[in-house]
Amino acid sequence: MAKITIDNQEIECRDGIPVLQAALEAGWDVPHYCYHPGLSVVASCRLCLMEMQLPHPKTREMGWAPKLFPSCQTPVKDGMVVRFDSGAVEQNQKACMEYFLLNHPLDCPVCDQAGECHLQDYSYKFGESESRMHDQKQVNPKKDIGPQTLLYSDRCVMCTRCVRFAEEVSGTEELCIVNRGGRAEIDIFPGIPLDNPMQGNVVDVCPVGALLDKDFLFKKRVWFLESGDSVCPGCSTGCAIRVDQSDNRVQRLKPRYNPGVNEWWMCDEGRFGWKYVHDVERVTRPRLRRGAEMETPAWESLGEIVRYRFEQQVDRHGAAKVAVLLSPMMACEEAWLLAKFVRELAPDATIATGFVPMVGEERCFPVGCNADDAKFVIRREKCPNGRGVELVAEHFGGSTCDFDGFVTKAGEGAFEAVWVVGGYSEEWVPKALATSLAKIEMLVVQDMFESALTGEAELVLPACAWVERDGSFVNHAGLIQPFERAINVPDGARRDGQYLFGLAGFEGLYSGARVRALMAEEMDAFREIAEAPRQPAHQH
Amino acid sequence: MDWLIEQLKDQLVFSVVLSLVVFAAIMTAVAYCIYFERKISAWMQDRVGPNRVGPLGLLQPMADGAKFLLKEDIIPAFVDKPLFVLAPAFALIMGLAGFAILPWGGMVDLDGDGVVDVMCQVADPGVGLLYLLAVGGMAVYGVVVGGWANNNKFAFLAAMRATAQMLSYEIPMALVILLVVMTTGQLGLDDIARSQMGEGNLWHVCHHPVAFFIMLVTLFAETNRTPFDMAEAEQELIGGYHTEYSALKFGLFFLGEYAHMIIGSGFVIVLFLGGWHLPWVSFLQPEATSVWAMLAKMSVFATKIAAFLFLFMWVRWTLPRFRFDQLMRLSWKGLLPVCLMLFAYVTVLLYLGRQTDLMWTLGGNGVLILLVLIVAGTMGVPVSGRQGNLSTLPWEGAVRAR
Amino acid sequence: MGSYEPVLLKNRGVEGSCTLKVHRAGGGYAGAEKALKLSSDEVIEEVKKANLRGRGGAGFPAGVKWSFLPKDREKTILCVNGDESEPPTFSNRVLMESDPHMLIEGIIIAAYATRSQVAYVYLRVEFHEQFHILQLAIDEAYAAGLLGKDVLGSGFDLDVYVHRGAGAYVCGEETGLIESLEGKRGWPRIKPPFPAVEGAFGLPTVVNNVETLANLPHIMTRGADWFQSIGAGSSTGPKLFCLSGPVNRPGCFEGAMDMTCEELIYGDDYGRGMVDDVGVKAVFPGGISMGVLTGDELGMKMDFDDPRNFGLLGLGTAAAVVVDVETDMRDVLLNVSRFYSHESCGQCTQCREGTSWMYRIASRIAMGAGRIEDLDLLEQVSGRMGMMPGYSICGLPDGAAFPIRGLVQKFRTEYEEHMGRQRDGRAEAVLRVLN
Amino acid sequence: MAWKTIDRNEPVVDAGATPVLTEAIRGKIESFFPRYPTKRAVLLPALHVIQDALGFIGWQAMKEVADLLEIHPSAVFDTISFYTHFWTKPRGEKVVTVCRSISCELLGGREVLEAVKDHLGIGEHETTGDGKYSIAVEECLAGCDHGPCLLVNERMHKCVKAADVPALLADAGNADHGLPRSDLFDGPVVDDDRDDGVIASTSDVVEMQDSN
Amino acid sequence: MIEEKDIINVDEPELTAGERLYLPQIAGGMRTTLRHMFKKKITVQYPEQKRELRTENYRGVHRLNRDEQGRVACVACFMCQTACPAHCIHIVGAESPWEDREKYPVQFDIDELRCIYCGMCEEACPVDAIELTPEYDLVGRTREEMIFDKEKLLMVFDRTKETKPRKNPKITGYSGTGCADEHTVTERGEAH
Repeated sequence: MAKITIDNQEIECRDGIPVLQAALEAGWDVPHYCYHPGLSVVASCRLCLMEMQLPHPKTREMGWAPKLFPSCQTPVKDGMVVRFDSGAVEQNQKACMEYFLLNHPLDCPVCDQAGECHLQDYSYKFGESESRMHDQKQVNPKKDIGPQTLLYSDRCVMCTRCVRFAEEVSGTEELCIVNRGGRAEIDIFPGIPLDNPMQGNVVDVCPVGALLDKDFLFKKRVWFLESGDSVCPGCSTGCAIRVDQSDNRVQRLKPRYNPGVNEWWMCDEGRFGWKYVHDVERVTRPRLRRGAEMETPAWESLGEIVRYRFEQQVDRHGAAKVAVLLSPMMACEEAWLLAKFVRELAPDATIATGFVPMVGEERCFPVGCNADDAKFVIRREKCPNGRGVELVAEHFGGSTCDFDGFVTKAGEGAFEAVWVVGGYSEEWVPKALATSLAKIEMLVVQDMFESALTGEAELVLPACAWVERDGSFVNHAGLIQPFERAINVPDGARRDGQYLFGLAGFEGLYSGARVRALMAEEMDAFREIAEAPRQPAHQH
Repeated sequence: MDWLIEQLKDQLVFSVVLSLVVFAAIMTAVAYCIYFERKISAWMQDRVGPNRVGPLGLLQPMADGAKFLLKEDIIPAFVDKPLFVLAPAFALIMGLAGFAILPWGGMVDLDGDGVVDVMCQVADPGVGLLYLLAVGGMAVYGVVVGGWANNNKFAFLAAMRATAQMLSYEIPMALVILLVVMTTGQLGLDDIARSQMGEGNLWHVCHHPVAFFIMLVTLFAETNRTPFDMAEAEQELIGGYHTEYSALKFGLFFLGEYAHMIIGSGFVIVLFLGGWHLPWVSFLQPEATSVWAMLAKMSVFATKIAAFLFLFMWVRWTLPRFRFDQLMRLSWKGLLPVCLMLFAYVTVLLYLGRQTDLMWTLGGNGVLILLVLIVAGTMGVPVSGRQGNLSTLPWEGAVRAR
Repeated sequence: MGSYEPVLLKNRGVEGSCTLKVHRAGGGYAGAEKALKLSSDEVIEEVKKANLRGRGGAGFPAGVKWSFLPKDREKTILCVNGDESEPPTFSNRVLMESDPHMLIEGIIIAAYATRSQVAYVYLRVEFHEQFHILQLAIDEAYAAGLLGKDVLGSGFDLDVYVHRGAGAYVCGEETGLIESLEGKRGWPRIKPPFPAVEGAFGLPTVVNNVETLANLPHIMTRGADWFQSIGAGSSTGPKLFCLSGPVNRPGCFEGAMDMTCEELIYGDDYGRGMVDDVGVKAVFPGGISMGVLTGDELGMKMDFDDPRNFGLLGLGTAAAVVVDVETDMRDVLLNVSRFYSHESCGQCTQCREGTSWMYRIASRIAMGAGRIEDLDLLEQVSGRMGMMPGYSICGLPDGAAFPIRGLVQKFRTEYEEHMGRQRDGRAEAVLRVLN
Repeated sequence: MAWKTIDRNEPVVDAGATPVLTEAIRGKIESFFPRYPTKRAVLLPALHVIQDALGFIGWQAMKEVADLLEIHPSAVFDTISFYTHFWTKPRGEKVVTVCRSISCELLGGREVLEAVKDHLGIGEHETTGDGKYSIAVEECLAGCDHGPCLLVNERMHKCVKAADVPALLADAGNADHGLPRSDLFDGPVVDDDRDDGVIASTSDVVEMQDSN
Repeated sequence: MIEEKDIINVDEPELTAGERLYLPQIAGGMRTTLRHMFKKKITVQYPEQKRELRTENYRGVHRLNRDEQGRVACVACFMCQTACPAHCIHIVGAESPWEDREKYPVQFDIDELRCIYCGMCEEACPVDAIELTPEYDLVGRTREEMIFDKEKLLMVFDRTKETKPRKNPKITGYSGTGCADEHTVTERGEAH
């Protein structure tokens, strides 16, 4: 830990980080564009300049150096004294903001970045209200640079974060700078569009509205968005994300800083992979078979019905004929509640872990690097909580099996009462499972979409999308990460956690934290995470 | 025609016909009272008032009536249904009952034969005054029952207010009426009216101006008119006793109020302003008994009532409402002592037989007014208005001293 | 100083001066041979002793620069900065045209001193003829065993490659040059790390100007004391001065750094006065980047220190351009500002936006649509750029700021006069048309 | 999108087109590899070689040189656009580069440029219809002592007067500087059949440069 | 925070004996009302007679302005919706079908019943697309009728084209949509 003095205040900071980073972490609002903690330092925007004390060349006395230093480029050194509150620094900030806005079109009203734009914020905080340039602005062209991205060169401040991202993080290098001086622009080589699997991040790193996401283009002004801190369910990496919603509809996902997991990034697969949440085909109501008729039971009566029917089966066939299939799309809490419920009814019940979709190979970034040096990995395991449900199954012990084992056993007719949990965005049921489960007496299917199994089920329960639930996922490395609910469940549905909470014999409202506290009493793994602090909000 | 006159010579027939005519007239008058109420309020506020329905808005009452009839009549679920229905009817009936004894035109000689055939009065019980007091006292039940039946705390408060108010003002009123009765020795209304006519007789207002004024005040209170309309204070009671009423029932309350005003005016006119009499006009003397004289007398009486109604409206659109404590204070601390003093004085006059001696009566009134002014001026106790000498609060002195 | 005997340009005008034969005849490669017999540290010491200050503009002592190299380095790269883009400088051109082998000899000495096995001569693309001359000389040197394996039998290997630029002023900045050498856009790098530690291809790198290197053979042969004897103070050694503009004898002259600007223009050995004897209105005495002198300030000494007393950035390349009294200073302002806005690399905000803004203002002033507040604006904008106050990565914006600020400050009355003669509202009208 | 955007997704290089970099050019470029520690560093020399051979560097040439140097085509685009020397559209046989440095301008450089423009009837960075001449401007040609000066291809013409321009341009040998060239650096044989239409789609670059 | 020194005690005025009786005051009041009965009436017979607006900046029904080419001038920036304290504006933005513009409103609804006519929307509008006209006779038979959609708002503009609503004229140099049509703003800037 180094001790440095900023504006007469002594702070402690990690060794080796730039002064800018130290100041930002200590709560200073230092304007900056080109600096991004996840990218190399170029010190070209010259907005974060500071004053620094240096020894006088002759007398060796410490004194304020006559020039300014870029704080992003200057590493902290123990005993360093710097300041951001001096007139020279503020004047530079003012001048810089004027320069940035010289050719900026001021089309904030139609710019999607407005509201989360650093040009706006800094201009407001550090700039002047009027530009002294009376000559015509230079208007750079707008470019369509990829299937997901638009580049508004006229709004660009040439921080080159996007170029550096493409070089250093995704390693795909599609972006480049063309021309020089005041005519410099960001561009791509025509015909080689920006379409790498991580390209969405360039929109995030862009501090202004130059790079925009076509998926979110004109969808919503950002100040109407409300956010929930969540975890991406796309793969087992478990990227920390922010779900931005408005009017109860997901509008976009953004990565959250998560050191050691996804850092500042997320992949496009996860970023745009939420569309199924608003699919009209979703199962939104419980459905109960009563004789030949299907009916929609009231949520209040559900517990009684389920309990009664399961008990019936236990009486008839014995507890060993009961099984539950825990999906890796479930949160740990939900899996725990369900397993608890089933084991209470039938102590010999089998707890199986669900289908884990595997697609392709692990993809490491920057492209071409190996897994150890990777700055970001898209995992082949396309579910968020495979490890989590395994943990739960291990905890309950007894008769457990994996998905393949479950399919085999089901084929052998080992079960008569089964609770199957799906929750996948795509079709997942193997034919063999569908045929073998069609024969059994009691089948409860908790899934998001209709499948071969829901047709056979005695009771179909809606599984909610992860943005509608809260709980925690355990990623590939065993890191337990809680996620918040961002939107409400569809009309008619109820949160999985809520009805499982009731079934497991608890009263009141389900909340992930509450169940985690209960789990922590039994499971060591959850003891630490139970009171997990929120990730500190990090600057872009 | 003759046949008709023959029939009318029977007092009963005449009374029936008269009551029908009066009823019709009163109902129309009541409707137009509302019209004029709105007109006058408009004029006083530099507006023109209703002018859309018919020429000068003259058909407005019809429109209002139609509206009252056609609007949805809601009986809220929580009300006391029988009473709820009964209350407006009660209010109107009690309002109208008083008309039975108003002397409209004195004796009438229908066929011009010099023999008086009938009295132009529906009924003339010897104790007319008592009847009137009784009916007037009943009128408050419309309000009280309505407020109660509403089953609504604001309406109930209104009813309570009305009760207390009625109670407080009946006493001064009764005392004032007693003055007149003592002066004339009569209880029949026609008799009282006639006692103010003829040689040497003056209108009672000349003898008892203070009593007349008190009568006016109590009349306002009895009819629930501003500044005594505590029972229907919109600001405090969201309407008052008729909060839950709508359509025709609400209309009946309206009618009742105006009927009450008319009868009250007639009452005061009979008691103090000589009824249908005007001095120095020959055919408005009791001796003139022709049909034409009757009609003239009726017109004069109606005109006097109209003037009173105007007074009602004029006051309403001029004065603000009393606070309830002020209202009580006025009655109990102001009117009642004055009335009692008057009563005592008139008793003395009666003993001396000088009850119609202008000098004595007016002199007494003058002394009384002087007394009141002295009391009000020196003791600092207002009979109405603000409570002056509230005891100072402990901290108040400290603040003022600073 | 008529007695000055040229050293660097001694072969100028000599028939076949570009050939090895002529160079050898004048005592060529003796310096290299002498140096190769010493240890590299001894060479550095000698150069330090001579106090050879960089001729590229900044005047940083070459020996000191070499001693910054890490001691435990394995490979070093020597870059020869022949990207002479500063208008109106052409001394390197003259040097290479007249005696390319002197440069090669200097390269050998410098490479030996810095233990570089490879030297890249970064040559600006506009030097077409000079490129061929130099390349032929290098071929000749290779053939003569002066380059390549085992230079002059000393066991020291050296490859010299010419790397041609492609038309970018900023590549004359040492880190910009390195970037350009690596095949990238010539964006100057942030320092630290300094090139001496981590330069081209991640290796310790030394960048020296052509003229600096051309001095090395003479320091080696004649010694540091001889070098110190020319000129005075800290400005010693032979120096090439360029003179251009409407003077009677424009050209490149060699001399000591003890003359005044006036001498350069009017001296018989130098400029020999103005064409038609018109007056001097202004002089950019050290290349346009260093700033401007008025006609009254010609007493400035052409050495490393005196220019600062006249509000100049430094001696620069000692290339003077004379502006005569008949010239409209608005055109000068336009030309200067256009140069910098065209050549700004676009990395740092203040320079990228500031230079183009100044150009826009200057063009408007040149169109006769200036406003008084534009002058203040120019001063402010030029005051908000440059490496010295810390606003930029490289020194280019300093070079943009000094001449423009100098022009506005020193010739303000002239600009104001022009603006005073403008029709009222012309500035606004022009702006309206432009916008 | 109805509003004006430049569609950068459209390929400008036909995947199946015959390579514009001939074996000779490639060989020449590859001969530079030993000179530098990285292949990317060969980019500038390679571009010089290509421009010498082809006259300009089109999209296809950029892509091919990127493949040759194992870098992303965008890096080539980036570098080319930074330097003013490279032409990304066909240029004339002779490129007249006029100096506009302050020295030349003080001595009448602007008039010379105007004269060249008038005489050829084209503007800066344009090519005459017959493909004979192109005009370029440079900030400084380092011929300040002989200003105004201009280059015709590699030959420097000094002390040019506006009146001399027609005669100068009419002179067939105006591009010949008569210097021998080094074998080490000499460009490969110039492909005379330059207009084979392989690199025609450079309109984008034209547009881009115009907009600047 | 109210300080002790800020408190002023107001004593009740002393009443005279006559005032305590209230009668003179009542008489005075009666006189006043009576006098007014015969005064000239100030009523305006509204639908038949219309009074001149006494203020220039009366804020009535909204309108959506058209540009020179007759297209809706709004750029769907949602500033009005954001500024609206009554939440009565509802916009759906989309990519515009025109070249010089990126965004336009496919739907633009104002609930005139919910609106409080504060004029914040026109203050917020960067392109002067939404304005409050001086039209005040705004009636409708249904609530739906009073939710003005884009067409209706444009119709209001067509009807009131000639009148220029007066409002706070300070517009800083916003260049329209960031596209070519800047002169419109200049003109407007000068018009005020």
